[in-house]
Amino acid sequence: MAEEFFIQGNEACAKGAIAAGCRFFAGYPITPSTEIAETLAKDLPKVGGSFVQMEDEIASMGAIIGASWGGTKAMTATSGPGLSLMQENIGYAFMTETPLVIVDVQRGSPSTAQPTMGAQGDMMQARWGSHGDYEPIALSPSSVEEFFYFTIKAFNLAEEYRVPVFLMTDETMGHMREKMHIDESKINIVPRKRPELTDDYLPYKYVEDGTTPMPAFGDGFNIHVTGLTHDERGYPDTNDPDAHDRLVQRLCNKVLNNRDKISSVFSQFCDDADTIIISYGSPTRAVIEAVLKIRKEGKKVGYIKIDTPWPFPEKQILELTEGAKHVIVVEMNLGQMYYEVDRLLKLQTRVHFMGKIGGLLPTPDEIISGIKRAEGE
Amino acid sequence: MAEKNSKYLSYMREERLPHIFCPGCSNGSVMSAFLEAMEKAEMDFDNIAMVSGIGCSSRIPGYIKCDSLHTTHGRALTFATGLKIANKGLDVVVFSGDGDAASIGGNHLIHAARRNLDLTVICINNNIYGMTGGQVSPTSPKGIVATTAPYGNYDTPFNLAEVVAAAGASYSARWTITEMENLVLSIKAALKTPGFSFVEVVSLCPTYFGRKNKLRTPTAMAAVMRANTVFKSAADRMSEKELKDKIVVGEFANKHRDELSDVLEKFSVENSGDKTVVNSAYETEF
Amino acid sequence: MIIIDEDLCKGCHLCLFMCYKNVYAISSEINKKGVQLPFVKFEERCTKCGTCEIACPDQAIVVDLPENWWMKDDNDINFNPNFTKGKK
Amino acid sequence: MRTEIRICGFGGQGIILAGIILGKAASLFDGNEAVQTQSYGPEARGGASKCEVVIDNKLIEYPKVQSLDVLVAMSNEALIKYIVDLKDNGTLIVDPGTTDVEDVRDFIEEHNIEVYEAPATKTAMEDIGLKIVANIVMVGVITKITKIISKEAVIKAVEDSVPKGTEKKNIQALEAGFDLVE
Repeated sequence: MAEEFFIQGNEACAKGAIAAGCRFFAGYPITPSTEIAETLAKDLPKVGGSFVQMEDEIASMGAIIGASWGGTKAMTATSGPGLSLMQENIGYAFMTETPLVIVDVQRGSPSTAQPTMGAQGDMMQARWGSHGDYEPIALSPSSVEEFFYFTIKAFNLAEEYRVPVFLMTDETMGHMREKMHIDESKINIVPRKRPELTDDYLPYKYVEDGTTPMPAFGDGFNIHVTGLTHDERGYPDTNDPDAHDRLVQRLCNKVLNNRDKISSVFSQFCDDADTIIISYGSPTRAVIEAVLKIRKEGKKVGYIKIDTPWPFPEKQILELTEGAKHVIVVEMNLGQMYYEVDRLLKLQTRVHFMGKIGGLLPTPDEIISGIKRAEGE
Repeated sequence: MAEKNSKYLSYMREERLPHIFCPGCSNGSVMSAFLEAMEKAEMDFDNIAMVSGIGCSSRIPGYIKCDSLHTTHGRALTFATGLKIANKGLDVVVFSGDGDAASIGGNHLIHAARRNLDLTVICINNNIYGMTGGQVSPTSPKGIVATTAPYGNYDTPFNLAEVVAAAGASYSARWTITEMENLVLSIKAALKTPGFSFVEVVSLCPTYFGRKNKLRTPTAMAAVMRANTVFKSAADRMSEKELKDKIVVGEFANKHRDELSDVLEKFSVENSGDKTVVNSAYETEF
Repeated sequence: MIIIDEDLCKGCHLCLFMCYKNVYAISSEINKKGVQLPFVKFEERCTKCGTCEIACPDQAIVVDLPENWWMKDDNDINFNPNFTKGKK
Repeated sequence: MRTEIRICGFGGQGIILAGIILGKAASLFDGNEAVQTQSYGPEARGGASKCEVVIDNKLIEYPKVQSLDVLVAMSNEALIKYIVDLKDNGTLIVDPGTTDVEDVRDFIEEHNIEVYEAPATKTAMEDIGLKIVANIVMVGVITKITKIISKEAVIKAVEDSVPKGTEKKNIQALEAGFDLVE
């Protein structure tokens, strides 16, 4: 069955969450993400789920971790300042391998800055925001329809790898309304794997690909979940250097070893392109318009849209940019993913940066002049 | 003929004993009192889930053989909120310390009490930060010496049980560990209360509180505590001057109020019928 | 019958303090852990109230068969102010 | 053909809903593509607020306005603030009851703007008896003048977007809008 809607990105996200099986949402109002909470407050009870407005973002994050261990898929939505508050508990979720989804509808930053304007200033906060070593997964949609499908994908990845997954979007995408076409046959839901209770059951068993099935509280596993360095039984083991090394390496490797499977990009016209533009999220819309326009002038320009900023799609970008002379990174900040691209490509290609802050999308004309400037240098 | 081992050990992860608590630390006593109260309240032990934050007292769930969530500092109540709402059938018990519940988690404490979700919170108030080595806590009495109050504590302490009662909890009580019988009965009452129930246990930290404050042994500390304990009914007739340095014990709230998970369930039933979401993460069809 | 588990006892002597009937005494010897263990000196005085069993922070004490009123199944909660005075 | 429309006015006039109706009509009921964006925050209430709709018969990449084809102004402050983006030979629709075109006469002449005056607020108050449906009257006016969405589509979109039980009054307002201009 297929359905069409004319809705906001934030509403699409809420619909995606429900389609993915999210049955618990805890949040705190913050512009520009609030519509997600509002929609879910209305829709979750209709599917038997629960919505709670918590006292702050710290509490929201705690509540969804608790709900996830309670056996439901859980989500929260926030913006930059709220994400900063959540960071301690996000680290806890990585350490305890708790699947959940965090939606960050980015706004002008730092601090309170521009609540009603778009930006992409939290990309590194999603990557490194909590303390210590961990490997996050982040998705970045660039249309309302993609926002819906990426929300489902975020839940699926969270369950598959037992990690928190970020949905990094921004005000432009969150508040924009456009046509969304939903084809139910395209929706694929990954359920949580149920562990088997055996005599030698180990909740944090060391396995090669890193993910062990997750039990729910109340199912008789008597599991101890702790943010301390823990052994395979889940008991704290804080003084053994090897135990810590083994644990944290496994937590990172379960994402890194599957990096090529998790990460994805969308690209066009890259085969013959002299110049390739790399972007993610809403600026991609301007990039595509600019590329289509400039190609009519006969210039060989292609683009890569990063769907998963984290883990960074190194292999795909290396392959696609092989023949390009210039790579331009377009984003709505003063350089975040640019450094990641530059690190990857600096030995083979000239990497240029085109950032725009202030809250407005870069325009296709600005990007075209950026391309000309880069090629002229 | 008695069993050689304490009956409490059968509820505990024996392979982890002896626990890390210092000699004379009341955490172990409160753990036993909880288990005793749980037996008395005829709770289903398999159905109990424990949540704790950070601190000495928050290590307790790690020693009890049930599902336990050892979370971040001060946030135990937020995790417990999510857990209880996600699976209403669980009996969620939160162990917390005074720094955890009153300082970093103070906001969560009053809001959890306001929401009146069916949680049982046992707050072990030793008036000091034990795990970090003896700093003042928001419940440290005025004048005591701590590593961060070398000239004596100049702050006025929180009256936790009263704060929680005022915030709207269904049940709130305070006892000291010298009131073992009353403590057990009170925890039992808390477990049976539908709604947010809070039991503050004023307890001993001989290592960091006692040694700094010229109470060198656990028994000396306990003796001072017992001498300073005043029943609430008696305290109500005493002047503020007489109550100086006294520990008022008793029940501060015991009332019936709407409970949050019931309300949420009502919404859900009204809007969706009998759809259950317990363990829904394992389903593929909704 | 009172049993003290010597492996679990850390020697805080709260059992001496909590016992209403002064059943316990402290041993003069120090064990391998460096703990002066308590021992049951006047078992005949014991009323089997079980307070020491609960109060022991290290779950090291076992008292058989609880007999005191408050240990019995009694759903009426009636806090007893007399406990605060200490029955010595 | 890409058409960019901006509706602006005073907070509370229902500017955003008007934009949503246009977008819905074009995308869901006419089978075209549409993207609607809006100004958020303090200015959405009490200040000059705006709502933009881009309509095209093919996929819309850039979602924001680049060169405005149609500006609909329902308050004078908004008219002065937002007219600057209107392209040469563009269309301006104003509510004469709430705006004064003389204030932007220079711009209109310089850029050869086609001006339509549609007293939406007056019509809403006098014909329908409800001031709040002025936005729907304006939707009717926009439909009639610009012809980028079909009448059938806009009627369906209004029925789909307004609160339950108010459909009849709103359709009346829409019809009044159709009749307001030639």
